[in-house]
Amino acid sequence: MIKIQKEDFNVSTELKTLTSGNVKIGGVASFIGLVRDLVSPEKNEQTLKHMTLEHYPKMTERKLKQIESQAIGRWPLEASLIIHRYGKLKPGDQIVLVACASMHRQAAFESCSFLMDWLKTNAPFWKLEETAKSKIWVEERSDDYLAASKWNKKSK
Amino acid sequence: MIKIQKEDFNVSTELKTLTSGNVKIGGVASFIGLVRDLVSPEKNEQTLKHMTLEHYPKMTERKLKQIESQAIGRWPLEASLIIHRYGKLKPGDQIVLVACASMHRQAAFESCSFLMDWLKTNAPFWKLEETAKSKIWVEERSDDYLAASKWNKKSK
Amino acid sequence: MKVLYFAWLRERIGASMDEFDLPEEVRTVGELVDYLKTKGENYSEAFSHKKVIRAAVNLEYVSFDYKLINKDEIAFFPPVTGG
Amino acid sequence: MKVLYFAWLRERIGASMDEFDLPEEVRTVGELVDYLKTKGENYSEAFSHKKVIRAAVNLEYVSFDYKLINKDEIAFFPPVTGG
Repeated sequence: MIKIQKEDFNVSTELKTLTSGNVKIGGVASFIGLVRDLVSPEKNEQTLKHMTLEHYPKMTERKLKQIESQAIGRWPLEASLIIHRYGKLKPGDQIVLVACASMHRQAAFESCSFLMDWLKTNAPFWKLEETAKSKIWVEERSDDYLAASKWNKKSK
Repeated sequence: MIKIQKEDFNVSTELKTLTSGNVKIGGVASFIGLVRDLVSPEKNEQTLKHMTLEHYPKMTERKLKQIESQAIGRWPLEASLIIHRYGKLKPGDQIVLVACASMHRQAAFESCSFLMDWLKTNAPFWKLEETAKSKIWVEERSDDYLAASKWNKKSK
Repeated sequence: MKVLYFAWLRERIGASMDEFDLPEEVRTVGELVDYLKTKGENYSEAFSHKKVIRAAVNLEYVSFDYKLINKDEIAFFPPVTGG
Repeated sequence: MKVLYFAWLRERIGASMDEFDLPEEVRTVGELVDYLKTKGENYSEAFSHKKVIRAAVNLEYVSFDYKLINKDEIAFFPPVTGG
């Protein structure tokens, strides 16, 4: 299931809904992305006031559905969920939840990691970080592209 | 943090507590283990009535603390949590929660997967599955030992 | 055709969308960029570094040699940073 | 010394713990198993398949050649199935 929303989400509620009624599920791997308080945290530069997530609504929905289908085709999943927020967020706020439920924990972990790597490099979102001094559009990270590329190799 | 308890847990509450006040955390990877309704699910044998988890309390606490320290030494974690329940559980009930928070999502995923593999093969718990017809002590799975062994190779 | 702009491209251009008929001389996404750069300083500045600009046509990522037709919806944006 | 039993070992023996002084002829965990098997049919049956039995001394896993002293706490159990 795909949810693209402005509102915050409750992880327990979302995961309970995801797994309820399916007692074949042995485990749920999930990842929650949070807004960090530092712009360029490696350099300890400035404290973030807030972050604004802009996106391309029609394309986001389409791309997220595509990638979820791909994960479902690739791993034996019983259920999956991607929630991605947009709009104005504060440090510590939840941005994204990816959850994958399976009989097998390895499948759950791998597919969850795959979806996160994919979101970082392919979901049409853009992050504007605002500090007291500046507004900066977050740039792509080469690490993220490296992480995403490893799934192509594996699929051969 | 280690919690060994009879009571159920609320994932949202636990994760919020884990990450609150630390806005360096960029992400939290977690895994929730659930009671499946089938004994030997591969063979679709019988429906589980309930499962009883027995453990060796002093040793469980000691071993879980050791492995958490090992994960903290091996990955750049900002926070970590292992909750493992014991006692009588029904199908669909939560058994275990492992959560790892880090600036880097790869570290969070890997350490969480490492801790789960370790729990499966080294935490002194034993599961008794009861169906309408029988009581069966769950046997070790060779897959779990294989999964756990890969972390030794990597650490060299 | 509809042309959409996101993130700092939208800011530099000062608009989130343009709507016009596909000009005759424009066959590809790359040629559309060249055409847009003639529309004013805001456009020429926004598109000055082609390498850091990504494009999508009808909600799918495309390269700059992708062939356009008049009913396409084209979007231009910097590299995405989701998750 | 304290000897603890878990899971089906506990069930087959019919007790979760024994407490006694380390017998003179017992030096290792393996020898303790042999000694326990002489304590009755429940013990000899419980310990009949040594290969599927794991041991811990003072809360750490040990092999059957581990040397015991009188103040040790020894636990016997089947392979663990946590998580």
